[in-house]
Amino acid sequence: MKKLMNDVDQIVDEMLNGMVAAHPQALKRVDGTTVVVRKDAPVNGKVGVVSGGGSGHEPAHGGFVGKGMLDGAIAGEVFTSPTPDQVFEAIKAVDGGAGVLLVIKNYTGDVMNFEMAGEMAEAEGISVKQVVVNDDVAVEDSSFTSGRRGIAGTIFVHKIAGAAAEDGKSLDEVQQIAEGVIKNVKSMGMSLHPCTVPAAGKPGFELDDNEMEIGTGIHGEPGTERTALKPAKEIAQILFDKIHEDMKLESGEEIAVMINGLGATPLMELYVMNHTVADILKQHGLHVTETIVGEYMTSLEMAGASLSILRLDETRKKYLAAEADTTAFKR
Amino acid sequence: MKKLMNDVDQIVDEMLNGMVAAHPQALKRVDGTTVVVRKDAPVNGKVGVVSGGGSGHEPAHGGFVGKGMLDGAIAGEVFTSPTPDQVFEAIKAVDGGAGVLLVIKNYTGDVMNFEMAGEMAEAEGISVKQVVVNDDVAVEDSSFTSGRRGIAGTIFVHKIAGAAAEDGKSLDEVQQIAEGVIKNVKSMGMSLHPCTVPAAGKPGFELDDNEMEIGTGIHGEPGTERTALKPAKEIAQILFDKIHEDMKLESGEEIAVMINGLGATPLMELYVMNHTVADILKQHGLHVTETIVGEYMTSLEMAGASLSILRLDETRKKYLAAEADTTAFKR
Amino acid sequence: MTWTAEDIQHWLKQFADQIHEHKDELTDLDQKIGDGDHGINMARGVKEMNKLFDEKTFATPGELFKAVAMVYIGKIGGASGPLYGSAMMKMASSAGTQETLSDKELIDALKAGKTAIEQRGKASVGEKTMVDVWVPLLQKFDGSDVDWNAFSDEADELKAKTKEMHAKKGRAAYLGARSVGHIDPGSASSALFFQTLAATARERG
Amino acid sequence: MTWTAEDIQHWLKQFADQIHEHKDELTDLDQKIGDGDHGINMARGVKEMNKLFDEKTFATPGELFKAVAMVYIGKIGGASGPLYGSAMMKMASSAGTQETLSDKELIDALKAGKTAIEQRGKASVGEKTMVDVWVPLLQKFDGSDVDWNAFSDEADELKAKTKEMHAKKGRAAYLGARSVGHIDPGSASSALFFQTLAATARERG
Ligand SMILES: Nc1ncnc2c1ncn2[C@@H]1O[C@H](COP(=O)(O)OP(=O)(O)O)[C@@H](O)[C@H]1O
Ligand SMILES: Nc1ncnc2c1ncn2[C@@H]1O[C@H](COP(=O)(O)OP(=O)(O)O)[C@@H](O)[C@H]1O
Ligand SMILES: [Mg+2]
Ligand SMILES: [Mg+2]
Ligand SMILES: [Mg+2]
Ligand SMILES: [Mg+2]
Repeated sequence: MKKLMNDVDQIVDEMLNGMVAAHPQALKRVDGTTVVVRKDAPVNGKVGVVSGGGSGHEPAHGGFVGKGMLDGAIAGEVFTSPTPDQVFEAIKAVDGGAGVLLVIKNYTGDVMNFEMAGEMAEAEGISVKQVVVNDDVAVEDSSFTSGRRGIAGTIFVHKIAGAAAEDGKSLDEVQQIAEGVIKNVKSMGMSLHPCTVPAAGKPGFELDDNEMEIGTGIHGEPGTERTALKPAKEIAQILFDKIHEDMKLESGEEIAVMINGLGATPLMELYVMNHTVADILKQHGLHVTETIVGEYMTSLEMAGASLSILRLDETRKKYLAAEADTTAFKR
Repeated sequence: MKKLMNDVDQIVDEMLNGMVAAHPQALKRVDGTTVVVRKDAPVNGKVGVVSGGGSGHEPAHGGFVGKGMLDGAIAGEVFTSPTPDQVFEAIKAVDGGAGVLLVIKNYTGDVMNFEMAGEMAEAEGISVKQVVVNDDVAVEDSSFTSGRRGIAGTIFVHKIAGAAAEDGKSLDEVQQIAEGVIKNVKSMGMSLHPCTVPAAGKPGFELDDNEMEIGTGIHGEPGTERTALKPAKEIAQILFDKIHEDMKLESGEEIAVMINGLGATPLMELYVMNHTVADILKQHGLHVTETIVGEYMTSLEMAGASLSILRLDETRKKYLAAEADTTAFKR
Repeated sequence: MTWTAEDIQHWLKQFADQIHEHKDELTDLDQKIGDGDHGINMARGVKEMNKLFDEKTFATPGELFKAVAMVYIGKIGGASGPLYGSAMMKMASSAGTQETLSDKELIDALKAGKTAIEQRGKASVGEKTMVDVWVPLLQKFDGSDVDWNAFSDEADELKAKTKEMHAKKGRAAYLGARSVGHIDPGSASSALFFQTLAATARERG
Repeated sequence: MTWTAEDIQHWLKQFADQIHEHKDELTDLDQKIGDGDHGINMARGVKEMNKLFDEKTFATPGELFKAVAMVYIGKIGGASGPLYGSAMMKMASSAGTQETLSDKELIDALKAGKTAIEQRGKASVGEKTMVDVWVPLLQKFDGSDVDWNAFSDEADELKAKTKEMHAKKGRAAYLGARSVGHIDPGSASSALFFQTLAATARERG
């Protein structure tokens, strides 16, 4: 395992220190926690928007803390949901009296831990609502399972819910807008190289030089299928087809697109992917209002990418374009 | 070789298409070239700032094209300086009548090709000045050699020269300010994993699991020294010491810092590095006015990082903080 | 036997030892069908529990369970933290303020814990989660006259049975059919939980 | 011999063949002490040159050199593009409008090219660049009664000599002492340039 790190056990703490040291005007840590909040938190009278999850997804989630996006982010151990007490600390730190929305990615651990935190906060008289993001179409959507994972599409939820909160919407309204994003965003990922959880010390799986995984999540896990390495065109088509099958996009619709790198993918490759994706979208007569290309929801040093498509309406379009001033996402 | 790509020979062209497709409001390609310019180029009466080099350094250089930074960027083949005709096209496309500054990284190829382009432009009556960035202290500074390489410190030149040009400074003034940055910025890099030039198909060198390269450039080349893998603290100290030896930083000085990832380094690790670097800088009594952490000047999918330190004065401080609206760098 | 807080502490210390011993194995299992952190998570939790035991002594099993619950909830994280934590919390309620527990009362507490896991995790038997150890095991042994050897063997068998299951809950569910052929990591740690309990009973009973 | 534009084209086509044949080898050399693109760069340039030859015929060597210079400058990129390109450009000036060149006149043109390389690259002999082939080779052979076998052997030896040099110019200089022990890639392509020239002379002379 080759990483720029010191002590495995301190990696999350040192990362958070390094983040706050780099952006002292924008961010602060809540003492004794793994919570990062806006420097001006809590913002009086504004709905607080909080997200988080295991570490290893940087810039998610601390990178999206700032005006117009998240008020606070909780970092768990690498790929491990943060505990309820930490989430509770974040809720308390950002509550400006208008309640707090929790944006949870749909993993059993995250859902349970955030829910328990919400219960703690409600017990102290803070209004808390939650939304659970489940954009990953690689996973079967079934009422018999815990359902689909939350992956890169979550960034759209942060952006749009955050802008709605900044715009003075009420907790119920922000929740409803966030739900609207969740219903209309789908993603799918693939990987070329696995990653190594620092404390585990070895990669989560092995791939041959001519293999790739399709339907990969963001926790270094294998995908839903292993196939031969294919050109970007074919990969983009596989990802798009699966998303399209679910969303049934229609010619003339307005969408936003994200090509997200998983942590070790050069921007050159992400732009090549976008070139290919843009072609496919054009063929389908889709109007792309906004394209986001970069590493936003990563999986340590995994190589690969995900495609996310968000169907727009006036509200989502407006809040997606609204100002955001965070360290990893600026509009 | 595992990359998200289609045809090796088309990789630069497809990347540029994907970049412009993602940011149609901000960027445009000059037809039939590998040049990307601001959508509103040429800006009348403003000094044009142009940079570029081989591809594979993304977001450099196209990602820094926009208000307050570069007016145009030329992309060569991967790790290969662009040819004079391409540079000339960029100069013509951004010249708004006030002349054009070329920001060249100090590589024999880049210097020769940009110089030839400058000669072509002067022959057509366009005033062209150039600056050559040579911030890499890993390489000996000697009048008997072609001198030091230009690496991540170049971003500071783009930012500050771009802001000065936006502020209405003359070509001579912008050049002088850029020279001031160059004299006061030093960098040093290291790598954990090599990278593969697409057309070459195999990595530039091999490293064992317990080895790293110190003094690596940004072209996938080996560093100046191979050592055993060390903790982030020791790596940061090595990089800092070498820079300090050259710059002779004094307690109380104001500096800006960049922790730059080489392409496949997770942001988590860059923040851990920054945590460690911030400690060292504090010990030396240095005032860090601005810290930039992320992947700005990369080397395909190389893993590793570089540290850059810029000594500030009032001019540099002002222009570093000034507005910039590019796809990869916003202020 | 009659379980004092000290007996229970002895059991949970053995559980901690076993977690540490099998840490890599649990993580390996989780790398196969999850995200490769289960051994790491559990080890973090029991390490913190051991610290607690070094600092504090407990008058009743209930008090002990509650303190351990807080440590598990606050330190393990992931899915297993809230599950083991909620189980311990409900075990504390079930144990109440009694100074000792009979085998039957301890098994009743574990049954309350089992219900907590089912409620938190919303998983049923056959979905390849720790529920596949907890539920059938505590169905089979109702606490009157427990054969601890059989108890221990059953826990082991139930764990082994998860290997052929197709996961429907937890991260392994994302793998679909590819989850078949690997033991569920949470079931493996749960087997250690029950086996160290049985060992303590045999040793001290 | 007397060199027509067609003879020169024949030479440069052979050069192109050799570049293609040694493409990976040149790139490997550049991976060792540079950035691993020299074979790729040269191959791109000579491929474009061959296209030019397919489309156009040239009346004079000077006209041909000039067209090739433009292709090299516009297609090779990196350090080698401007160097080979500038050399060809100066060879064109030296050849002027003459319909044919004697051996002496061709060697004079190459000397002009050599000077262009020295001026553009600002490198001297011993700094581990293509200058280490061009300069001593064209010093030794002044064009009167050239022994083309010796010419070819000398180019090869000069290339080989760069192996032990400590680079002072070009990318290899960044490696310092680590550059010793590897042949300079630009010297290797230059050796092919001169060896195909010699081969053409032997074949047609
Ligand atoms: N819904 C659920 N109900 C019961 N147990 C579950 C559920 N989801 C996961 N588990 C258990 O948790 C274990 C994984 O724990 P761990 O790896 O620590 O957390 P995470 O899955 O969040 O990484 C699984 O092996 C499984 O036994
Ligand atoms: N200053 C120089 N003068 C002469 N030749 C040089 C100089 N710098 C580099 N070269 C030659 O160019 C070769 C490298 O060419 P190439 O790999 O195509 O370009 P780059 O170094 O830009 O990647 C070197 O092997 C060397 O022979
Ligand atoms: Mg986990
Ligand atoms: Mg090159
Ligand atoms: Mg796990
Ligand atoms: Mg080269």
